Amino acid sequence: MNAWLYVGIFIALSLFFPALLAVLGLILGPRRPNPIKTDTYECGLETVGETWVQFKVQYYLFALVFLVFDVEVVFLYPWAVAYHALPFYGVVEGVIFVVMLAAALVYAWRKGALEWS
Amino acid sequence: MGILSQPIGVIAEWLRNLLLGWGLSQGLTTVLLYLLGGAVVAILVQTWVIFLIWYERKLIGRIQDRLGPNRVGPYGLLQPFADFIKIMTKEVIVPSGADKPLYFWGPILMDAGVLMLWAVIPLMPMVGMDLNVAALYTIAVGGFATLGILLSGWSSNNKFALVSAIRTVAQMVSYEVPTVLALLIPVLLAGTMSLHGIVEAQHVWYIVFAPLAFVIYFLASVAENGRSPFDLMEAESEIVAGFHIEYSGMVFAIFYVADFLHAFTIGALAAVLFLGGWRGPGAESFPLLGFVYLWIKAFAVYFVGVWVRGTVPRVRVDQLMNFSWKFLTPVALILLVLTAVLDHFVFGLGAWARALSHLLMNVVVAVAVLRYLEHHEKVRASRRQMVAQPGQYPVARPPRPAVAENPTEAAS
Amino acid sequence: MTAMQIIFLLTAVVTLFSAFRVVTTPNMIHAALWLVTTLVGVAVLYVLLSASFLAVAQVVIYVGAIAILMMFVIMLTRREMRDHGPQIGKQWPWAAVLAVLFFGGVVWMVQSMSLAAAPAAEVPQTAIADLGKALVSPNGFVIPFEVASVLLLAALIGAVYVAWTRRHS
Amino acid sequence: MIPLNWYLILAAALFSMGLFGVLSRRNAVAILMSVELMLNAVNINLLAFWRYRDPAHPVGMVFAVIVFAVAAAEVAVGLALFIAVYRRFNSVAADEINLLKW
Repeated sequence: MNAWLYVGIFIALSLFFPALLAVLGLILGPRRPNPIKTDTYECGLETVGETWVQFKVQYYLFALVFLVFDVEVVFLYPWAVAYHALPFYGVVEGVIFVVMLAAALVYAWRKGALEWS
Repeated sequence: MGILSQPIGVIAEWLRNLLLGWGLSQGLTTVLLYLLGGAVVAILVQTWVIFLIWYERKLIGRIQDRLGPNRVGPYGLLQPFADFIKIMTKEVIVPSGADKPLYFWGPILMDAGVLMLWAVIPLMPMVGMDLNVAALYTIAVGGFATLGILLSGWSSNNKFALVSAIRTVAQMVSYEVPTVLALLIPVLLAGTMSLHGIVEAQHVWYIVFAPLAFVIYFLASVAENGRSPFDLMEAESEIVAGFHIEYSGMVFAIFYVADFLHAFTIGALAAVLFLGGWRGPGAESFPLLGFVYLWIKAFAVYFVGVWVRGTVPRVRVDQLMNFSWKFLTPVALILLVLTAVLDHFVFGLGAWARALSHLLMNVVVAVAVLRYLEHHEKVRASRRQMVAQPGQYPVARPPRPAVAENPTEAAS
Repeated sequence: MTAMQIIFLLTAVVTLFSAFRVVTTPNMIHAALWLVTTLVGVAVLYVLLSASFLAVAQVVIYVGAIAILMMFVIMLTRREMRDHGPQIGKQWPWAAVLAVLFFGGVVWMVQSMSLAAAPAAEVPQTAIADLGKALVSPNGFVIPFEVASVLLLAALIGAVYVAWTRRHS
Repeated sequence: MIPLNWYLILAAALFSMGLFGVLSRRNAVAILMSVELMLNAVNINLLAFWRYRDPAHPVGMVFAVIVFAVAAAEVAVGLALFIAVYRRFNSVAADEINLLKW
């Protein structure tokens, strides 16, 4: 619990320091906005169209494969911690789990979801 | 307890007694001490960035046959201070149409996501908090940095920033997978997620046990940081300057600080996980020596990172993704399975016998992977030859028309 | 009122306020960010419950992966779904009544039960290793463990199949 | 110490908000977010009972971890469906996707 108290305090501090820098920048710097200056940068041209452009499905697929991997790997961490106390079939079960993970990778690979077209 | 063997412990004890003497309660004293300790660590690493900026500019300069900063102060040492003062007096231009609170949350989250890692890095023996899930914590706070990038790209109200942010996030999540898998190997070998525990378990450094895991961890972390050769997010010719294009002044400097700090933090984490952390001759009796060892090891890894940055040209975006998904991740998976099976049988042996058997396994895997890549390259070369001679059987498919790489294309 | 209770109440306020914003804010990206705040608040609750591993896993899975995925999809499906225009359906009063009724019912039920005021025992130091052992022990949860991996594999296959279309065919 | 019913009431409040969101939101992604709120409320309950009743055995933690997996699978498939639906209907508003409605 004490460890978490320290981590909590540290998290608050690590949010505080960059925020302090930003506030300092806002205070010490000049502040003279005008419409041309605050205009969106687009290589010197006027902005055309909506800013919130749409994206390829490709990005979603990468994030999706990542999500599945992330969740499965989180399952593996307690297994790794208990690893030395496990009998051999416990190890084998972990390996089966990893093989499932590999199967997911192979499927995404064969399907072409990992191609950047 | 002498001041030399327990410097931090002695100071903390003295401060605790002082505060208790003032009539503060036990709980409040603990909170104040933690606050003080945390502030010391945070300020130390943030200040260290000033040196890193000078060092990296100098080193990159020398790699590129330039002098690097050399005007302000001896060897240009005061250059970062001059830059800092200059950037302090610059205007923070918030673009029109920006989502203001999120615009500031972006850089703050990004810097905080790196700084938070220092809460669990064991700086020296018996100092620092022993969080029992520290290894996974290092992955968790990385999520905040990712979120910060997405926020700053989205809130800037700029197409290029948004395209770059999405790209960067896709890159970061892709490289998080091999990072997580490689991190699993030290956890498995040590049987604990506590970083203190991992350091203490390294009677033999884990780089001897698992050099491949170290390489995977290092490469994936560098790529996650988005440094050259993986700096697609800053590809000047495609997306002008990346997700932080609309940032200026001090707020931009926060991104800069976060980048350098991240590079060094990768070094520190790699040192803790694979290079024995504070371990070294005499570290147990003189904890401050352990701190020096850790710093030297972290700096060595950081040096290699800068070296790579100054030497290797930028990769293409499809190569970038393939490198993570089709090379690092499968190798990490194979390595994980083999490590798990092997360690079950050699755990009972002595530390060195265990380490050597793991090393042998790693070497075999590395040779096999290199052999496979060679073979793969040969097959591809022969395929290319077929394309070069049309009319012959079998006719390979014609080369694809080149797709122009520009943001509107990527965005469609 | 102990320090723990104060921390709990602060966390509860933050969590519930952000949950409220998740279901009411018209801007979808803001909703996703409020969701992140809620989930971090829940992670703090897990810490208070001494479930360190679950707290960290919560942040890794939800903040690091699920929230990012959601924001990607919000940006992907954006052309029609502007943030102006109603984001709450006309049926919202009924939904509110139902939610309040449900909450009242649960509170009434919880208050009528006699519940422990303090935990029965401390969490053992080896909780994470115990969890790991339970996940692969035949007397424990090996079937759910392996089924979870199959479920995730199936989810991946399904999701890739549904979302993926070949560009030029 | 914090009494158990504080956790239960907090979880109930979170669940009710999720319920409200599921029933009233128009955007399908927002509905999915509300479902996440409900799942988290369930997880709080599971862990609270684990902590107060039987912390020596990891049963409650196992349940919570399985809920994580289910939540991730649900998000993955749900969002993929929304992308497919969006491609077809150019909208992710739940009340406009009524082809199967009688």
